[in-house]
Amino acid sequence: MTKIKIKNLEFKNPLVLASGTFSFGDKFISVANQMGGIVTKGITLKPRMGNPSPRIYETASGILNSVGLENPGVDKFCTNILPELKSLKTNLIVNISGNSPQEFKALAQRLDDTEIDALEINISCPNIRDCNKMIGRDPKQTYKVVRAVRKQTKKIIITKLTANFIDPLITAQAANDAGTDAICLINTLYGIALDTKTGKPFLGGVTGGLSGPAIKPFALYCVWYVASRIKLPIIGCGGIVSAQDVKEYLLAGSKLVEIGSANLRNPYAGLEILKELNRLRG
Amino acid sequence: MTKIKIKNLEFKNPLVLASGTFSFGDKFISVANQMGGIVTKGITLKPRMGNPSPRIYETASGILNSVGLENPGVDKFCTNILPELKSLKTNLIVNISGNSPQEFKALAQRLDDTEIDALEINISCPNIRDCNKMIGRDPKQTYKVVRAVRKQTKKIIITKLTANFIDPLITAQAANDAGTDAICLINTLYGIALDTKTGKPFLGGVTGGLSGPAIKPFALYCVWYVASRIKLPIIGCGGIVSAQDVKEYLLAGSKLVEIGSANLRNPYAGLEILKELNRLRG
Amino acid sequence: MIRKQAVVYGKEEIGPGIYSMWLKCPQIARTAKPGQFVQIAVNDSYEPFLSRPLSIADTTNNTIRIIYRVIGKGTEILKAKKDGETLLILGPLGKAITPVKNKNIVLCAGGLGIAPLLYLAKNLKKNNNLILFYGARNESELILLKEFKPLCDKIFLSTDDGSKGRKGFVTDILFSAHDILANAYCLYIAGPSEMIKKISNYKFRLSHLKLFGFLEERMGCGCGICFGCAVKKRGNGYLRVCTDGPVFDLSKVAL
Amino acid sequence: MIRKQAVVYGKEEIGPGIYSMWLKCPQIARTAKPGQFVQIAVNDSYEPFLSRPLSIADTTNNTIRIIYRVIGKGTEILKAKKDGETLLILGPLGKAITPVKNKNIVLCAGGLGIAPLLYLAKNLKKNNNLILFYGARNESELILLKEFKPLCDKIFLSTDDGSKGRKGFVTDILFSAHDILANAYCLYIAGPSEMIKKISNYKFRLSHLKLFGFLEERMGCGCGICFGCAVKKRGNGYLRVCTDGPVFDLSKVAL
Ligand SMILES: Cc1cc2nc3c(=O)[nH]c(=O)nc-3n(C[C@H](O)[C@H](O)[C@H](O)COP(=O)(O)OP(=O)(O)OC[C@H]3O[C@@H](n4cnc5c(N)ncnc54)[C@H](O)[C@@H]3O)c2cc1C
Ligand SMILES: Cc1cc2nc3c(=O)[nH]c(=O)nc-3n(C[C@H](O)[C@H](O)[C@H](O)COP(=O)(O)OP(=O)(O)OC[C@H]3O[C@@H](n4cnc5c(N)ncnc54)[C@H](O)[C@@H]3O)c2cc1C
Ligand SMILES: Cc1cc2nc3c(=O)[nH]c(=O)nc-3n(C[C@H](O)[C@H](O)[C@H](O)COP(=O)(O)O)c2cc1C
Ligand SMILES: Cc1cc2nc3c(=O)[nH]c(=O)nc-3n(C[C@H](O)[C@H](O)[C@H](O)COP(=O)(O)O)c2cc1C
Ligand code: FES
Ligand code: FES
Repeated sequence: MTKIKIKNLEFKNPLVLASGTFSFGDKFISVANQMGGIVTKGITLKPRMGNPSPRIYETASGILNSVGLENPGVDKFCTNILPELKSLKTNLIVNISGNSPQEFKALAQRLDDTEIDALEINISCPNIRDCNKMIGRDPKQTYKVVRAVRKQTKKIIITKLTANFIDPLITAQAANDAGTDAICLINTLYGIALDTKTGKPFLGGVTGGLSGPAIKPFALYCVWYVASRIKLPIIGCGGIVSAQDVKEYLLAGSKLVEIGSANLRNPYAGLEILKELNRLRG
Repeated sequence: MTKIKIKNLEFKNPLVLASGTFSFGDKFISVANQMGGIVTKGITLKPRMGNPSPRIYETASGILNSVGLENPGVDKFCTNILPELKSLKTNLIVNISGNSPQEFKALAQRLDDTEIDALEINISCPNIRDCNKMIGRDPKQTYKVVRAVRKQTKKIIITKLTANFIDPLITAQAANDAGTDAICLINTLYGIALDTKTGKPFLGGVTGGLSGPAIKPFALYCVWYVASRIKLPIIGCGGIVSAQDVKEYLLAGSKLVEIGSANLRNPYAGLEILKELNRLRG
Repeated sequence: MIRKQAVVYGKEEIGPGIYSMWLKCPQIARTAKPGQFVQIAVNDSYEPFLSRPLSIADTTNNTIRIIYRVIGKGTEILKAKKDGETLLILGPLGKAITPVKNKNIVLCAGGLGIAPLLYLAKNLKKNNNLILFYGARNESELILLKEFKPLCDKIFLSTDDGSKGRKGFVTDILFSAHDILANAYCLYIAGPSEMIKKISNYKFRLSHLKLFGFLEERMGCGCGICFGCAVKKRGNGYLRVCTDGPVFDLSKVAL
Repeated sequence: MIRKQAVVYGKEEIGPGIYSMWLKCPQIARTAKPGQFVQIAVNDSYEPFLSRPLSIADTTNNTIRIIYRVIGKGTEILKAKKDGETLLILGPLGKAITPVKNKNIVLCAGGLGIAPLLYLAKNLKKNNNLILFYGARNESELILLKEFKPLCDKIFLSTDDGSKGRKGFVTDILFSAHDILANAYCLYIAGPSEMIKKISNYKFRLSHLKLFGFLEERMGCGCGICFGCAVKKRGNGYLRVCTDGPVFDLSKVAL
């Protein structure tokens, strides 16, 4: 295998475990250690309780989740969780979420002198109250957020984009202009499920994010479409469950891939996909 | 059942067969006759051959198609096909596709003195050469097209919107301002499949449109999101395969629904869903 | 915790639409404890996508037993499994119940809640006195009675239709058994969430009585990595059913 | 055309990973003609979503026979079907082959292409003379030979590995049989698209010889409503494999 790098950060293989689907990297460490990298659950400035139950709803070849960024906040993350992650033998990428450039700046600042390997700017979480306020749907806001983080840190920055109701090429360009080192495409799609018995939304968070094999053809399209139009390392994400899927994403132009929902079905999915990928490559 | 109407056009039930998935209404007539309506395959001003094979690729709980609007053109449609449809006992909705307001205007003109019941303006087909030229991704173009058709015809106008890379509420508003009588949400999502053996796109048309149960949670979200923000009859579409799905769409705020891919799996799907819907309603 | 291919055997229908089966999987069987569960990937395809959580209803040295009601896609597929076929299972999952000694312990089951209580009862039997309150829709759904007979000092039954035991809900017979509860050390409750909630919110006026509930919630991973299975803490925040539970001290959660 | 639940029976593995099964479905069996196919919904769930096209390889009064190679999700599920289980099938689909009389007819099969030719051969046998050219990967994949013996005047075989018949491709033995072709009225070709293409583009220098190919294409509906199964016309535009074919006069299509 040729070396995979984003700037000076090397990945031992193209597989990264996606945010929100592998805790903070503190569980199944033997799996995490063999991956190219692991992205933590989204961290916010203040602690967040997350949404009420139910948070998971199964759909055709996919899942809706409305976890809602449950996390202890950046301070507790740094003091309680990060020390546990010291022994991780893989790239540790911290996924950060906020409502404004200021919040993102503060998050980056707090994490700057920790030993993490990269930041993933999450401006694409669909589990926010007003879907129209998603930063990743606004190229100007996207620019501002990435710029604020870029000014604050020398760490690798990955900007995680949405393809909900916005052309991701436009926000990719904004993130590029603001100095991101890579982009991740895509976060979950908007989704909802209604309970036909009660007439009400099924999920505690009302709407949710759609992920899993169901979204793969669309997510792959986004990667293929953006990759052919912009020079920026892309981390493909969406519906990967097999080594074949990984190969498709690499063909589409992504440098790395993130594996999300597959971990929910099977926490060893990353390992199994890696083994199969190595086998296919002979 | 209470009467379902769009303006003065009555539908005997909320089920409509979606464009491109039931030929021109000339096949399985006994099925079509029991539906609330049937939408023809997309018609263009000039004949179109469509895309090379393969045109269909199966994905997880869904399909990608790159049929590419194969049709004989509006003239042949009017002279050769329409006469055959005279005896249809359901609402006949003609799906029209074009590249400019002028083309749509000409299509509407040509169809204006035929006995069809409604026009569905398709500005959302993903099978066009440059995905960024899709009219339905531009609210101004959307306005112009709908306006052009509105000026030309007194027939019911349904505008079929996309949720690819655009907030469909914005285009719904544009279509509303231009005088559409209803909107249909959603057309297929962008998608691609790559052949890992050859490294090339699998579909003859390179990219395709993603449909089927896989997209239902997203399509339902679009209906729910737009329905709560605009007063305009909505026809929900995307991944409907069961009466439960229909109920969810009606709960989300759609007045009618269109059944698409389900017809490919089973040309009697519309009938079976209708029976089940009647049973559930007791 | 481990993920292994397990071989199905001894599948039988033990009630209407209710199945029991054994899964041969020594590594999981040997470490399993009462209160724990497994996640079962019902098929190799990705539809349904998620694994299904099912309680460990019993174990032998090499095998675990599961008991399930067929309600949807996943359990339909399980029902179709034949002896000798395999299933991928992840487990044991969740916290083990801490064993106690020389106590009077009350078990209260509604419907399929009886399944996890079987394994618990077998475990507690040796060193404690057990009393079971058990309700189901009707007589045919009162499963596992023969197995509970030798384990319990007393068994009180109820059915919704009165076909066996007292007519009504199991909560009716439980709440009217004040003397038994007054002498009990704790109460293990498993069944529909409405039932657990009702008992949790009931004013027993017995401050010593500990209430433990087997909670169910829609799960993503079943193993603590997705934060999908939230149950509200008393006070603020959430606990995870899959790693903080599924058995909870009900004074700690807000149902 | 009709869509009905058909009962599976007589399933057997007739080659490595190649299965034959009968589907009891009188309405379809009675109207089926050579050249036609059925669409099979392999399961009730929606994954895989589409029905699978399979040729009608034979019929009796009440049943149709299908022969398939296990290659993916759909055929894996078919392989797991047991006698007595049911499948929803739509058919008969496609155009029937027009029967002829008193002709020398050559059949040319590659691999599983032999399946639809069986039904055709049985039909043409009475009134015509049949000669079969048949190639497969190796001897064990040369299926149905016993059934073809009584139907054909001559059978020429080839295998890729030479384990039976001539070593090489079936096109090699076909193209070297100029005398047979010179006396033949037409050639029916079924097999991999590359093979059909090769034969279609071959300069036979026999202007009288009609070539008919059994074409396969990815299908959506199988019944003419989705325009998914395009094959290029000679000249401009497309034909539909499912309603204009699947058997085409190869002078009409551009492969
Ligand atoms: C810790 C735990 C232990 C359980 N133990 C048992 C047991 O021993 N016996 C038994 O019969 N059932 C048990 N259940 C419930 C069991 O998980 C569901 O009945 C089963 O998943 C239904 O799957 P399905 O595909 O047939 O139903 P579907 O309705 O098709 O399932 C759709 C989705 O909802 C989930 N789901 C459905 N019902 C429940 C439920 N009650 N709780 C949580 N998720 C649900 C499924 O896992 C799946 O993700 C337990 C649940 C939990 C959380
Ligand atoms: C008119 C017609 C007649 C056929 N007759 C036979 C037959 O008698 N015996 C036989 O073994 N096969 C036959 N085939 C091919 C057969 O349809 C495929 O082998 C089968 O659909 C594979 O399904 P799968 O789910 O196992 O494979 P997968 O690869 O998982 O299928 C994925 C998708 O591709 C389609 N597909 C895969 N291979 C083909 C193919 N060669 N042609 C068209 N679509 C394909 C499937 O239908 C499905 O939609 C025929 C195809 C056509 C079009
Ligand atoms: C349960 C769950 C929680 C998630 N939480 C986050 C999160 O905190 N931050 C984030 O950027 N993405 C989050 N995601 C999105 C995933 O990282 C990933 O982008 C998405 O699920 C698509 O990939 P997949 O189809 O492989 O799951 C979450 C996804 C799931 C299923
Ligand atoms: C094979 C195929 C062809 C289609 N052709 C058209 C078309 O000509 N015009 C159009 O507006 N939509 C077309 N569509 C989109 C459908 O009408 C429908 O909007 C979409 O498939 C989503 O619904 P579904 O998930 O129920 O299929 C086509 C869809 C498919 C699968
Ligand atoms: S189900 Fe994933 S954390 Fe509990
Ligand atoms: S497969 Fe749908 S038209 Fe042929």
